[in-house]
Amino acid sequence: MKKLNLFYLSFLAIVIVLFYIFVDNQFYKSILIYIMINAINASMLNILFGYTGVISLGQAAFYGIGAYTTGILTVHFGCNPLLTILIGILIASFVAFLVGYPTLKLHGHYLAMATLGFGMILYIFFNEFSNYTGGPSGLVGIPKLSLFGFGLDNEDKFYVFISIYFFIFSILLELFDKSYMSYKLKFIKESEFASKSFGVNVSRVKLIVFVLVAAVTSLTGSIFAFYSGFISPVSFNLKYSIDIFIMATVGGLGSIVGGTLGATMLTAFPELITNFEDYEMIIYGTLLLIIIMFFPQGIAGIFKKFWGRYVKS
Amino acid sequence: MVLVFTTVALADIKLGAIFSITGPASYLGLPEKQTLEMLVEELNKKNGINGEKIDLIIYDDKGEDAEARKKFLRLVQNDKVIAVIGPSRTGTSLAIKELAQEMGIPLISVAASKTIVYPVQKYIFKTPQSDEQAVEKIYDYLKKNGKKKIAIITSQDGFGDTGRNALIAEAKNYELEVVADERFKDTDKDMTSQLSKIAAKKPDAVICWGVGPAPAVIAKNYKQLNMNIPLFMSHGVASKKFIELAGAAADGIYLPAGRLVVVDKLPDSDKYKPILMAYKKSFEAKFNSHVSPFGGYAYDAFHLFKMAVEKAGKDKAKIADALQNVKGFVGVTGVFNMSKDDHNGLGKESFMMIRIKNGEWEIAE
Amino acid sequence: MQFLYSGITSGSIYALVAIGFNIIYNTTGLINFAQGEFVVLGGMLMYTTLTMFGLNIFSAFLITFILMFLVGILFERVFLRYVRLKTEINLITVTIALAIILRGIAMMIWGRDSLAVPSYVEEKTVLLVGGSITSQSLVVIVVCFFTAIVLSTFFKYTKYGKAFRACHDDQVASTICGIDVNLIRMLSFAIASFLGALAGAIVAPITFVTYTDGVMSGLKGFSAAILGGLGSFWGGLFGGFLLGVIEGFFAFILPSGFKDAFAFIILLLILFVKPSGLFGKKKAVRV
Amino acid sequence: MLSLRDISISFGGLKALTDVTFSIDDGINALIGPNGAGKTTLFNVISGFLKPDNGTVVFNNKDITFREPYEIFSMGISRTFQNLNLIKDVTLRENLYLGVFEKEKPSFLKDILRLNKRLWEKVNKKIEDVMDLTNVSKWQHLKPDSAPYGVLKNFELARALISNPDLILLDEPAAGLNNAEKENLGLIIDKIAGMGIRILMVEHDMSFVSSLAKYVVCLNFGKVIAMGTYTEIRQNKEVIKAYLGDTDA
Repeated sequence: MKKLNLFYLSFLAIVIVLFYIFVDNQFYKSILIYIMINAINASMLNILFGYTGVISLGQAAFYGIGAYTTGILTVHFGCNPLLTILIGILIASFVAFLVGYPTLKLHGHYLAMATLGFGMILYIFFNEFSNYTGGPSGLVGIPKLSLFGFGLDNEDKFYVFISIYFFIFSILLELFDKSYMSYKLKFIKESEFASKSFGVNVSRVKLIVFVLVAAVTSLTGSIFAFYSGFISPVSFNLKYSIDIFIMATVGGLGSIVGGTLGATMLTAFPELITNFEDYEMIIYGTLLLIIIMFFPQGIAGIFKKFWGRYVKS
Repeated sequence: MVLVFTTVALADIKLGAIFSITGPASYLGLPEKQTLEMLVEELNKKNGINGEKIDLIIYDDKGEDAEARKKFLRLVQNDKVIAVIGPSRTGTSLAIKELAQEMGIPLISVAASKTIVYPVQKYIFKTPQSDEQAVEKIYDYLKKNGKKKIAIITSQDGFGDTGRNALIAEAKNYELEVVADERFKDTDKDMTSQLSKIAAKKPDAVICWGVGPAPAVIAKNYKQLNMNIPLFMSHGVASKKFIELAGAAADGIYLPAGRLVVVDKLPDSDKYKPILMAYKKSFEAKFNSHVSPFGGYAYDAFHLFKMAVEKAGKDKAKIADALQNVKGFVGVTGVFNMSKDDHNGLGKESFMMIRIKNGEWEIAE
Repeated sequence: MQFLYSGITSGSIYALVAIGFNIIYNTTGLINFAQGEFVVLGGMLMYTTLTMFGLNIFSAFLITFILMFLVGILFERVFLRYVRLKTEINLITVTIALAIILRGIAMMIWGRDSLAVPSYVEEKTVLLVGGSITSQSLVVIVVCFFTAIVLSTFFKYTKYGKAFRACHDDQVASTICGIDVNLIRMLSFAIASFLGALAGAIVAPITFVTYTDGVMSGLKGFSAAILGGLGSFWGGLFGGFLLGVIEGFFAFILPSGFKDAFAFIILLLILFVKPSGLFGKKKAVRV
Repeated sequence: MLSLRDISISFGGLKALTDVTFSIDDGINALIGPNGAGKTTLFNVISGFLKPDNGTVVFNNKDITFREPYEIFSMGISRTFQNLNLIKDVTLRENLYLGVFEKEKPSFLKDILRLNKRLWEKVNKKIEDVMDLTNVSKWQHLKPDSAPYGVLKNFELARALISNPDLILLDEPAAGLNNAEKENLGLIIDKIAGMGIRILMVEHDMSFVSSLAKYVVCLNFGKVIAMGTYTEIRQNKEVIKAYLGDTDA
C-alpha cells in the first residue's frame, strides 16, 4: 500500500483552521461551505467515473434525495434531524441499487444517457409531488441541525461542522486512494475483461461503488438542506450534475484530489468575476476550454508535474 | 459596463440588489437591473437622498437558490449594504428571506408569490402584486360574464405553481368549477395535446399562467385548434414582447395588468398617469426597449427604499419600520398601503383587465 | 388524436437534432454536446437575416447555412484538433465548454428575450382526423424526412459517404487506404453544424428562439439518437418521432406535468432491453 | 483434471466449435490449428467468457461450464491474452496486484484502515518471487507503455502465475518474440511445469511447441482432428492437410 500523503492532509487542516480564525466574514465562509459541499460531490463522482469508469450524469438526483428526505421529514413530519439523514442515505442507497442493477451493464454514451434520464425523472418528481416537496417554489422552514446540544444556526457554527465532516471525508478518501481498493477500481476502468479474468466480480463491485457514492452524495444533500433551510428543485437539476462532472474533469479524473481542486476553483472563480454578468458565461467556458485542451490531467496533473519536477527529484 | 457607481463624494448609502440577469429567468432580471441603474443615476444627479449619494451594487443570481444566498451574504458582509432589492424569482426570494430576517437586513423582493411575505416578517417586503389579486381580478370578470366552468394550464416553475395554487383556492370562493388542470414546461414546444384535453372538457374559459415564450406558444396552439373559448393569461405576459411573439394569435386574449402597459390609453385625470409616463419615457429613451411590468416592480422597490431612508436615515431596523408604515404611495404597479400584517400593500385595484386587439392593449373593464 | 400531431411536430424537431448527433458520432464516435447550441444559432441567424436585414427567405437560409458551415469547421479545426490528450471524455468535455461559450455569445448578441421569426410558409392550419397541424409543422416534417433520405443515400452509396463511415470504424485503417481522416472529421462537424442550423431555422417560427434553448433541444435530440440507436440515421429519425409521440401521448393521458418523466422512463426501459437502441447495431467488442 | 465434452458454439449461423472433446492432465499441453480454427474461442469458453450452446467443461471434476470468469479464476485457472491486456495507468509491478489480491480475498475494511500489513508483506514476497522467476524485476517500476514487448509478455505470464493456479491458459505466448526471447520463455514455461502447474497453450510456432509440449490437440474449423504426442501429430495426414493444404490436389 502506498504512503499516505500527509502533507496534503495537514495542508488542508491548516487552511481550514486559519480560515476560521482570521476570516470572520460570513460571505467568504459561505463560499468555503459551498466549495466543501461541491468538493465532496465532485470527489464521489470522481471515484465513480474517474476511478471505476462508470459515467453518471444524474448524481444531482441522489443529492436531491438526501435534501428532500431531510426537508420533507422535518417540515411535514417533525422528524429528528439526524434520523432524516440516515433515512435519506437508506433511500438513496435503495434507489441506487434499484436503478444501478439494470443500468450498470450499459457502457459509454448509453450509460451517460441512462443516468441523465434517471436524474431528469427525479427532478420532475421533485417538481410534481408538490404537496410534499413544495413543488417548483420549494420547501421552506427546514429546521437547523443541532449536534449534542450545539445548535448550528449561523455560518460560523455551520462552517465548523462541515469542515470537520469534510476533513474526515478527505482522510477517508486518502486512505481509499492508497489502499488496494483504488487499484481494483482502476483495473475495472481500464479493462473489465482482464479484471474478470483475475477474479474481480466486476458488476458487483461497480454496483457497490454506485450505491456507496449515492449514499455519500445523499448525506451531503441532507447537510445542504440543513445549511440553507430552504430547498427547491432548481438546485438538483441536470445543470448541477454537469457542474460536478466538469469540476471532477477539470480537477483531474483519476486523481484523488481532483474533485476537491476542481470544486475549489470552479466554485470560487465565478465570485471573482461577478461584475461582468454578461461575460461570465464566456469567461467560464473559455477557462474550462483551456484547461481541458492543454492540461488533460486537470489541475491535479499540473500539481503532480510541478511536484514531481521541483520537489521530489 | 461596470456596475459599481463609486462616485468620489461620500457615497455612503449602500444599496444592494440581486436579480436573475442570466439563466432561464433572465428576461425578468434585465429590465429590473436597467430600471434600478437608471433611477439611481437620476437620483445621484440630484445628489442623492438629503445629500448622500447612493452606491448601488447589483449581482446576478442566475435564478439559482445557492447563488442568491452567496450573493446576499456578499452584499451584507463585504459590501455592507443597508438594504437589498430583489431577487426576481419566488424560489430565490424564499431562499434568502430567512437569512435577511436573521441578519436584520430590509429585503424588498420583486417576485410575486404571497409566501414571500406571508407569514409577515419584520424585514421582508415585496412590490409585485400577489397572484391572488390577479386571480381575483380575472374571477370578478368571469363572474360578471356568467362563466361557470374554467380550465387552467400553468407552467412548471415558481410563478406557474403559486398561480395554480391561487387559481384553485380562489375558485372555491367564486363557486367556479375547475374542469381541467394542465401543466407545461417553459421549454416545451407544443401544447396542443394539453389544449385538446381541455377543449374536450368544454370549459367556459381557459386561464394560462406562465411567463416567457411558452404562453405565446400556447396562444398559437390555441388558434391552431381554433378553440373559440375566451383565453385569459396572467400578468406575467403583460409586455409588448408577448404580442411580438404570439403575433396574430394574441388577439382577443384577456389579462390583468398593471396600468403601465396601457398608460397612453389612461384618461389624463388618472392619478397614475404622470408617474407612468415619466418612467416609460425615460426607460424607453435610455434602453430603446419596451418598458415591462418587471421593471416597474424594481421602480417601486427603489422608491419605497428612498422614502424609508428619507424618513428613517440609515438604521436598518428603522428603515424596516418606515417601510411598514408606507401609506398611499402611488407607484408604477399600484397604490401601496403597507401595514403590520401586509408587507405588499397592494389591492385588487392595482390591476386592470385589458384585452389584446390587433397588436395593441385595450382596456376591457 | 391531437397528441399524435403534437408528437409528430415536436418529434420532427428532435429527429433533426438527433441526425446532427449521429453524423458526428458516425465519423468521430463523439457526442457533440454543443449540438443544441448549433440549433439555437441557426434560429438566431435566421432572425437576424430575416427580420433585421429583411432579406428574402432564400438568401436568409443561404447566409445562415454558410455561416454555420464555417462555425462547424472552426469548431473542429481549432478546438478539437489541438486537444492534447484526445480521449473520448476530453473531447466531449471540450464540446460542453464550447456549448457554454456559444450560449454566452448568443446572449451577448441577441439578448435574453425570445425572438420571433416569421413563418416561411403562409400560416394556415391543416385539419386532419381528430386534430390539426400547422403548415409550418408540415414543412418541418417534410424537411426532416428529406434530410434523412439524402443523408442515408449519401452515406450508403457515395464514395465520400463510405469514407465517412470507414473513419468511424477504424481511423488507422482508413488513413492507410488513403482517406484524409482530418478532412472527413472536419466535414462531419461542418455538416452537423449545418444540420443543426437547418433544424433551428425551420423550427424557429413554431417555437421562437431563446439563447437558453440549446440545453433542452440538445438533451431531447440526444435521447432521440440513443432511442433510435446511435449511428443510424433512420434510427435517429424514428427515435425522434417516437420520443415526440410518447411525450404527446403521456401529456394526453396523464397530468401533463409527468410527460417528460414517463418519456425518460420509456427510454430507460428500451435501453435496458436493447442496450444499443432500437436500430443500433451491437458494436462488436474485440476481445 | 480439465476435460471438455462435445463443446459446440455458433455465432449466428457460423459454427465456431463443434463437438470438441478432449482432456488434458499434467505437464505442458498445446492446442494447435490454423487461424480461425476456434482456438481463442475455446479459451474463452474454458475461462467462462463464452457460454457453449451445448457440452460441458469439467475441471478438477467440478462442472465449470456456466460459471462466471471470476469464479473460474478462484478455482485455479488463470490466463494470458493474445493481444496484451495490461493496465496502462499503473506500473508493471502494480499490474501484478490484479493477479494476486483477488485470490487472497482481502477484507475491505482492513484494507482501507491499513491493518493488513501481513497481507501486503505476503503479496510483495510473491511478487518478488514471480518476478525473479520471469526475470523482469528490472522493469517493475515502469508503466507498460515504456517497456519492451518481450518484458510485457513476461509480466502477463507473471500475472497469471502469481496466484499459483492449477492450470494456466497461455494464448500464443511465443507470438512476436525473437529467438532469444522464445528460448528464454521456453525455459520459464519448463520451470513452471516443473512446479506442478499444468499448462494449456495455443501456439503456432511448431518448433516452440515441439520443444515443450508433451501432448498436442489439433483443431480445424472448430473440430478436433487429431490428438496425441507431438511426433504422432507431426505425421498425421489430417493435420498436414489442414496446415499445408491438400498436397495431392
